[in-house]
Amino acid sequence: MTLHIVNQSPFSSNALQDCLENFAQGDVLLLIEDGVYALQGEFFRAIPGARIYCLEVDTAARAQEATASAKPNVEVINDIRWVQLCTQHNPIVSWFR
Amino acid sequence: MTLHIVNQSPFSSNALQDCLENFAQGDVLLLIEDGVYALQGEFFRAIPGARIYCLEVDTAARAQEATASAKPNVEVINDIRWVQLCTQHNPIVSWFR
Amino acid sequence: MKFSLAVYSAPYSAQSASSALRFARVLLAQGHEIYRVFFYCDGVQNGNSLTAPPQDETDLIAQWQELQRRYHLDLVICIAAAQRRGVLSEREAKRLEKPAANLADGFELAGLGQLVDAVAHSERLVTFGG
Amino acid sequence: MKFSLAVYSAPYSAQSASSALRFARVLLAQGHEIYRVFFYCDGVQNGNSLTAPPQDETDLIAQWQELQRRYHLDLVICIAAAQRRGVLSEREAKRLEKPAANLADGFELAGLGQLVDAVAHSERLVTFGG
Amino acid sequence: MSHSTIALCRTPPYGSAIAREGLEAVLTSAAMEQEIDLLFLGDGIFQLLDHQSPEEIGQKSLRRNLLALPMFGIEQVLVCHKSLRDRTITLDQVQIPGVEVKTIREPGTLIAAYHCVLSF
Amino acid sequence: MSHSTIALCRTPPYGSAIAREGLEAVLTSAAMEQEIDLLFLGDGIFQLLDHQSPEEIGQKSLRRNLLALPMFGIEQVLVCHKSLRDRTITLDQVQIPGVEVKTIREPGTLIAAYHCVLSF
Repeated sequence: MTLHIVNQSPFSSNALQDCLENFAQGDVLLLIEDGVYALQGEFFRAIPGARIYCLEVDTAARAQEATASAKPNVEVINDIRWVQLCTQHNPIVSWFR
Repeated sequence: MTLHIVNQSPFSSNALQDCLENFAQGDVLLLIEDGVYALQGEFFRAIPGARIYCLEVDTAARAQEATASAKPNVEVINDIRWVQLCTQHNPIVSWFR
Repeated sequence: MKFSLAVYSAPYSAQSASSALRFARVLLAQGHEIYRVFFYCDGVQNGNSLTAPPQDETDLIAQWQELQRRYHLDLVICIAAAQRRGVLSEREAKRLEKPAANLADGFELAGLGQLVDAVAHSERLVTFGG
Repeated sequence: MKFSLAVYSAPYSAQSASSALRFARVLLAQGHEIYRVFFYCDGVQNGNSLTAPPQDETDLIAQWQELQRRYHLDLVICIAAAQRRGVLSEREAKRLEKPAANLADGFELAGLGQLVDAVAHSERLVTFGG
Repeated sequence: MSHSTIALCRTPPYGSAIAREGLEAVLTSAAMEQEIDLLFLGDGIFQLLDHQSPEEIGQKSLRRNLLALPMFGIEQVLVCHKSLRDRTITLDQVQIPGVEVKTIREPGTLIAAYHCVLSF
Repeated sequence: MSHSTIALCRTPPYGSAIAREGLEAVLTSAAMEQEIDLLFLGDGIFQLLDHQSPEEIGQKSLRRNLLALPMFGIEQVLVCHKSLRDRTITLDQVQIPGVEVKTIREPGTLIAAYHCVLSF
């Protein structure tokens, strides 16, 4: 099961959309950096039931904590969980453009 | 009348879409660099009648000459015309992200 | 007509750095004036003298220098952006106690005020980024 | 677990360069091994010793160096990407007849083969770009 | 309006340096007493949100630069109405003390009236 | 497939250096006799088009690097079906002599089967 990491805003870049088009059953999505702005929209309808994480420090930096906690299917994780996700999943695909 | 210059592919970046949302009557659009990939899609319906140019060297680099000549509302121009467009229009807005 | 250019992209990494150079050449060939080229953001790497592209690739830094000599262009690199990205003059290297300098001849470091001044004194500003 | 990182972004210009450093720190603190950090594309600027951020901003180069000393990290900068972007060792500067060198201590220049080798010898590869 | 300038702030904070470097250019312009207007649009809207806490990612709050605008004589910023709406952000989420936030519904017409446009 | 590698080529040629540097990494891998598969998707599709003429923008044709693939032992490339369709590009526009171009309809399932993914 793939861990997909997206670090671009879905309002500026097609990285998230490209990622979602390459999502397989059981894959996991992690939003980091400007990727957390995906919380401001409805981008996850294409992957119902998928586990979606966002990085705590990037969420806090961008004032997205309230938006994150309002999304029941999104879990805010710390850096240690980030590392754990990387050990628990393979391959790891970064969508950075 | 504004000259808008877009240098990003509309399939990867929202630059062209942002530009078109900021297009006023009489404005002109110039596609350069990866912006010429807009020729591969239907992106100009939002600005019917607008003058659209694409830069010859960038069009040739990207094998988009045939696509360009098939679009009746798009004119392929050389670098001298590029400079002329910049003298004939103001302000000049670059959409590069 | 009097133009200024703002260049935000590093050479090689993005095509827009080379588009800026091409545009500048055509401007000058058409008899227009370039008041200033202001290098900002990653554009400051256009003045990095240690750039060494393979011989069969374009050397943008050398081409800016050639254009500068021929037309006495004012090629200004933002000093704050350059410090953050490791482009230093001899003087800055000394002041910041760095072991070397890498600002290419023909370019000079100056503050953001030079961009503001270029805006005020030019009839056209064209920005190259991405 | 044995990780390698691929870093494609310049420090300061993109956050991903600093995310890579943070990720590396947490990896090591959690007892994992870093086989190699490979700096490619604009990521080669992470080894530019002339970078001089203001004192109240993070000095990523210094922090990579500190991590390197503490954990004996293998920090490899792609030599071809570095030449095109003006990051040179003493030896490369001499060979290319450039007036100075700016490769930071703790980093070494090597070929793309080191990325291929990292892929072959690591259980995980994480890429930082953008 | 023959030498009027507007800066388009289109990029989100922190992911790249351009939002910060754009604001620095704007503040420099204001410090030199050149009139400059600011239009936040696209992801630039995110620069305005309150409660940004970028300390843990090793950056300084960009909103602090915005709070300095009145000290530089900038007492009004323009915000694109559609960009707010697309991001489900309300006008009260993008207020800056001492600064009037004015929404713009036809940004293209507005931009066309300036002599010079900076883009960040 | 425990150490199998795939490179995702997602970026268009010329606008940035990453497409070129990605292909260089792939060719290096092949030269070192490490098995590597290539999947062109998104704007990476544009790398494959014939008749690219980048001389006037001071660059070398990226397609030339692709023509070298068979010499490095790469005799098959994968192309995302949806990416082609979205760009109204047909399969016959993305052929490489000596290389089989195979379209992929479920790229996610394909990617998940690899041990390592490079992204360019």
